[in-house]
Amino acid sequence: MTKMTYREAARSALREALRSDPRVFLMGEDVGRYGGAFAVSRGLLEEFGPERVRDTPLSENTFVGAGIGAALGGMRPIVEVMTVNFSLLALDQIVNNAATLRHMSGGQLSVPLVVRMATGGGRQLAAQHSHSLEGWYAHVPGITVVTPGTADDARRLLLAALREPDPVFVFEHAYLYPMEGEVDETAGPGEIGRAAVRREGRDLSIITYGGSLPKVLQATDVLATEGIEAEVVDLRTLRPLDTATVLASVARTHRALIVDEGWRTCSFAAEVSARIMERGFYDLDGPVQRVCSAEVPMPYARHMEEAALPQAATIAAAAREMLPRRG
Amino acid sequence: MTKMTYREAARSALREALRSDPRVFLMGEDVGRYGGAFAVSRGLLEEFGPERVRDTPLSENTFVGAGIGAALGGMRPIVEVMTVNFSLLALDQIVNNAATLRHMSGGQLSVPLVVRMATGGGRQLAAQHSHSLEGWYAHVPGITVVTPGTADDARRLLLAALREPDPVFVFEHAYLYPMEGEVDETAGPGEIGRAAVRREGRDLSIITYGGSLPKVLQATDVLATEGIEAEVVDLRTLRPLDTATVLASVARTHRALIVDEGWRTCSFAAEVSARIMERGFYDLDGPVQRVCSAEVPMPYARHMEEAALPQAATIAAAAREMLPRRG
Amino acid sequence: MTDLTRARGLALLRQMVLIRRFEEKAAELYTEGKIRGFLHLYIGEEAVAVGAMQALTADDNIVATYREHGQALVRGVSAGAVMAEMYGKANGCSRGRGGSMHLFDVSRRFWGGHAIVGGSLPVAVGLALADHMRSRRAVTACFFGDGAVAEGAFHESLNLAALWRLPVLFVCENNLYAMGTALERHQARTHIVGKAEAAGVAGDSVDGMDVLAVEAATRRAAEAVREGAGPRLVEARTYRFRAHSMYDPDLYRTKEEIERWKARDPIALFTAALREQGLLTDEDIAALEASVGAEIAAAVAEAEAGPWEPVENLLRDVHTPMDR
Amino acid sequence: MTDLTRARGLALLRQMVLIRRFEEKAAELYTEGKIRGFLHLYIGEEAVAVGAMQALTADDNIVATYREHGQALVRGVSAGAVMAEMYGKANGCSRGRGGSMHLFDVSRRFWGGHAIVGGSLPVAVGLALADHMRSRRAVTACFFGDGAVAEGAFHESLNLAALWRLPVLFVCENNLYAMGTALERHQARTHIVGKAEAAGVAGDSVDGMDVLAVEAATRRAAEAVREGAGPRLVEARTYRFRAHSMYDPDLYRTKEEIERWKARDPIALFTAALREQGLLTDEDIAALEASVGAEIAAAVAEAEAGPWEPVENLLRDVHTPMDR
Ligand SMILES: Cc1ncc(C[n+]2csc(CCOP(=O)(O)OP(=O)(O)O)c2C)c(N)n1
Ligand SMILES: Cc1ncc(C[n+]2csc(CCOP(=O)(O)OP(=O)(O)O)c2C)c(N)n1
Ligand SMILES: [Mg+2]
Ligand SMILES: [Mg+2]
Repeated sequence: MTKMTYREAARSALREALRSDPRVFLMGEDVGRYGGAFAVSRGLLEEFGPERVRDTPLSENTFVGAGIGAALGGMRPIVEVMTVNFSLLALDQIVNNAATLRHMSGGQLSVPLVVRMATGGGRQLAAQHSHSLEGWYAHVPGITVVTPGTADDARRLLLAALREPDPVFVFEHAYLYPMEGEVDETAGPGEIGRAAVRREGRDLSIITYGGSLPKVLQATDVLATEGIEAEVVDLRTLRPLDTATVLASVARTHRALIVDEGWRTCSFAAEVSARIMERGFYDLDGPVQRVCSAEVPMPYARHMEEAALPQAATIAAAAREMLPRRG
Repeated sequence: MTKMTYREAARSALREALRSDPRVFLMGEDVGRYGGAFAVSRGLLEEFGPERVRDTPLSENTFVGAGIGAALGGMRPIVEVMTVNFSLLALDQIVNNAATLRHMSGGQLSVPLVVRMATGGGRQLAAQHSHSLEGWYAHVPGITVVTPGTADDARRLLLAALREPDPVFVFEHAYLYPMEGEVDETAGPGEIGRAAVRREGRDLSIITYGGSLPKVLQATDVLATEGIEAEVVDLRTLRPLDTATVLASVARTHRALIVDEGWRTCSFAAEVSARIMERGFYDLDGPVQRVCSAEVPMPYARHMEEAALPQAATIAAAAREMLPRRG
Repeated sequence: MTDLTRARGLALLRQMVLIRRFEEKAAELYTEGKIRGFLHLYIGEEAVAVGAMQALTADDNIVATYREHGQALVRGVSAGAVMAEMYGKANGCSRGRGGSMHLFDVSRRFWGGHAIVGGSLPVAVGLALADHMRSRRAVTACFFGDGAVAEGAFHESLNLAALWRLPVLFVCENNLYAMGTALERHQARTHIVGKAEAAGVAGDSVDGMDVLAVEAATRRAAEAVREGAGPRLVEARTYRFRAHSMYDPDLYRTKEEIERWKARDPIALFTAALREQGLLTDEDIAALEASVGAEIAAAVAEAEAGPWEPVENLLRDVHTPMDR
Repeated sequence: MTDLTRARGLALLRQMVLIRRFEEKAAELYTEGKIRGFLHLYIGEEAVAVGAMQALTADDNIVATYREHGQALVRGVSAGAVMAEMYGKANGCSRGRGGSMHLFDVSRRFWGGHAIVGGSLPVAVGLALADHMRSRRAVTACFFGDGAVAEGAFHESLNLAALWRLPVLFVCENNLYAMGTALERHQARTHIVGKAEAAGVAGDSVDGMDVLAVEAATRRAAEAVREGAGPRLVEARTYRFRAHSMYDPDLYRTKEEIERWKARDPIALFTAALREQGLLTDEDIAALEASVGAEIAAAVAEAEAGPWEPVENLLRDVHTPMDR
């Protein structure tokens, strides 16, 4: 086990993939000379050269599409879309090509493409640079969506993504990059489609993923001092969703709170709530609740942005609210 | 009251808007000379001329963005994006500009833009031409999403959209265009944000919108012959959602089934279910259920497409399943 | 037209006639409801697919649009597999999942039928990138219409291909209309080759009604691409004789314009040229039509006899099966 | 440089110096944590905004990028309002909602600060369309970087503007880099004017370090646009002296290259020219710096003193209030 940042862990996976598979290459805006907008790929150009670490022009739709084509052609492209905000320009390629080509062709081909992107708010980047659109991606059949919330997952889920025969979208929350965690660099790929219980607890289940995980764990630490034991389920993969782990936790705790940085309406959290409704209804002691982002384009000012995003304090407050009054 | 098709009703609203407000104009691919891919705008070029009925090049991102700019500049553009499938190319303009400009500018401006698009499957157009992405749009703060399900609504909600100071997205299900309904051409704009109870019933609430409405009504006719009285709530506006009407219906029937042509995971139906969970939980006699599209890129073959989409029979079956066994 | 042997002449003619008759039959079957969804006919444009495909080898990649029956047939996808696909049968070349707009045959490196205008260009660039990185000496030929030139993807793709000197052959089928919008009403400057050149892609423009001219231009371009000169563009000026799709009332063109172009029917032109050179007799034509007719009849029979995919397989081919 | 009066020379110089000092202060405040998020400095490129803006009137529309402090200040948005915006204060020009990347002042037809590269071009086309349809005789000036030229939106926007002959003035601030990617590593053909011409937009290229040259070129182009000649493009070749943003370690350029460009500092060049013509004295400079310094000090004070928007107003300005 080594202590390293989420950023370094992601880089470690990239390096390992580039070293071990000649079909793997990385492309995206400024992944090479600049070293990556978030410095994830720093040093990789020097190690692997410009054929395998490719700076692209500002052409999101086209370089994502080129990743699809290169995957068809026998390569294992890793495309970095600098942030999810810019992926809006590439959604045609993603939804109409990456997700559909296999099916449309009657199963003749596969698109083993990995697309990585930074996601989320919290850095005062305002309304065009703070989206959390993981829930949108999770709507699309034919693709896989992973959302590592720890450094170890940043490495292992990326390695796992590269084993998949079909397109995988990896969402790296920008707020996690500098966070440190224990990483086992000898461990193999993680398991896609498997959630993790990050903390056990009997009083309620808090279900979350990605950049909200540390905030949830902060909240549960506070709740613990009040005698409230929350179980924390880290979804890790949004599509396919590990519904079984969610339902098992709810069956134990009988209450569920979902924390999701997406805007509330039509958030991924809504899907989790609907699944619990459909398959865990009779386990519930009260309604499932959500803590999501406020329904507002992200404001720049720090205090306003903080108010717009889920925070440890709002999460803890929502949890308390769900439990029967004590004493 | 006049009997007319949904297509004619939409055209009637366009004509009325073009006649009454010199700031209104229509632009999009083939809205002019061709008469509109779905013939909605047929005759308008002849009546209003090429300055006000503008054929655009195949440049979805740019002509939607130009609609935003024209709205800023004092016009009342109606942009037709031929189908929601192509709107994927314009999502940057929609999410990063149309939805955010007012907020980012601190409220200095408004974007009175109306974007119309055909949506949905059912015409054997396969995986790139059959999307139902209304749920995606409903996720985005700053915009309004309307989904007329009847000819009268096609007219009145479009007129209402043109009164809004902020961007409105109107989804016209392609399957509805030839359907006839009673339209009152003297009636004013409809009310955005107000659902309609299309059928009263005591046994369960079926909540739907857009192209699924006729299928639901077919299903409830069948159910009625079996003695099952379903209440049908037509949402009409997805954002802002008329939660009150939904909850009032559920409070009466104690059971809810949501029918939505979107893919099931992260469908708009999930949001409706989550809201009932949060605010109607104690009214429920059983879990809210969903009938959505199968999670597959739309197959071409007729029998496969039929199996992928919600149908009257599957809706009726889901409803029966939710009720206590009789007899 | 030197060097044209009788055998080659007959082969080219047969390919064009095959496309023509195949589509005439498809239009008929559409009216009967056997084929549904969108059906875009290539009639009038046959010389482009036939001419261009001569310059491509089995190692090359083909990427096409929704108007791709011609390319598929010339590439060797059997008429039966294409017809069955349009019927939505499980013996269709895309197992009935794709229909007319999404013909695929990966064994022939026929990477589809794409229905988002401009959306296939980036994919073609990627296929060429893979070849480049794998040192495969192959060309990726990407067909698209004049309408696609308006899409940002056109410019982005040409730039990326040129920047990385990728072996892409862009073939623009300029039939002067994007649905009902004439080229000069969707492009401020209609000079497509000039746009390619501004992006760093050398281009050439050719009479798309002349199958030999298309072949020659494509061959020159494909050879340059194959030699590592980077991408090339060929614009073939052509015309569709039928409406855009079966839904199109075709109100935006004059009868005279259509007739003017029909006078340059690529099949008629090539037939006349072959006759003039004494390479074609009436008997040849009769034999050719008979053989094409038989092939199409067999294709229809194959489609009719084909099985329906069981509905239980609805979720098949969304993901690739994998041992975990 | 004929016709340059002392007053005009001083005015231009002052605008450039104001931008420079304002941004130096902003960089300082960023290190102190007063300003946060992204901060993109224009230092080195001042002659472009200052030169171009001279050719525009109060009726014209301005659309800018995230590197827009210069345009905002020259357009007359007060330094205090811009500084307060970067502090996130409610007296900021966007009420603290936008920050450095989203400066707005609709009263001055300053339509923002846009942070999606290429995303503002379609909006500019639309503003011009509105003017065209309303018969307003105004120019919409749209500033964007060389990086935006790679985006499909660039080509789509130029085509649409040219096709409809809309009064758009495209101003490309070609500073040779898109973040860390040099122009020749993102464009196969680096001739930007050629791309504009291929789209039907006449273009001109100008030394972006020479404020008078920029002004002259922009004036020519803006007048043509105003006369109804359709859109024009001006490429100003310039260079940013600082890193792309405060996060950028600037590892992709050599010291020598940066120094070479710094030797062509637009402020130094213009100062020297004015001196040479006897239009500027040491005292002028001292006075100018003092006045600029005072303006910036006042701006900082205004920002410091400004109120925070109450958190209760979080959902304000998502929708326009309306009587229903
Ligand atoms: C992105 C996109 N926008 C709109 C459409 C609808 N559409 C289908 S074909 C077509 C015209 C395309 O014209 P062109 O590229 O010239 O090809 P042609 O049909 O003439 O062969 C349009 C607008 C589409 N399929 N994709
Ligand atoms: C669509 C999009 N992709 C990526 C980015 C991230 N990004 C911000 S600025 C920039 C470089 C832009 O370069 P250029 O247009 O030349 O402007 P400059 O910064 O040099 O003024 C990039 C890649 C973005 N903001 N938008
Ligand atoms: Mg065409
Ligand atoms: Mg630049």
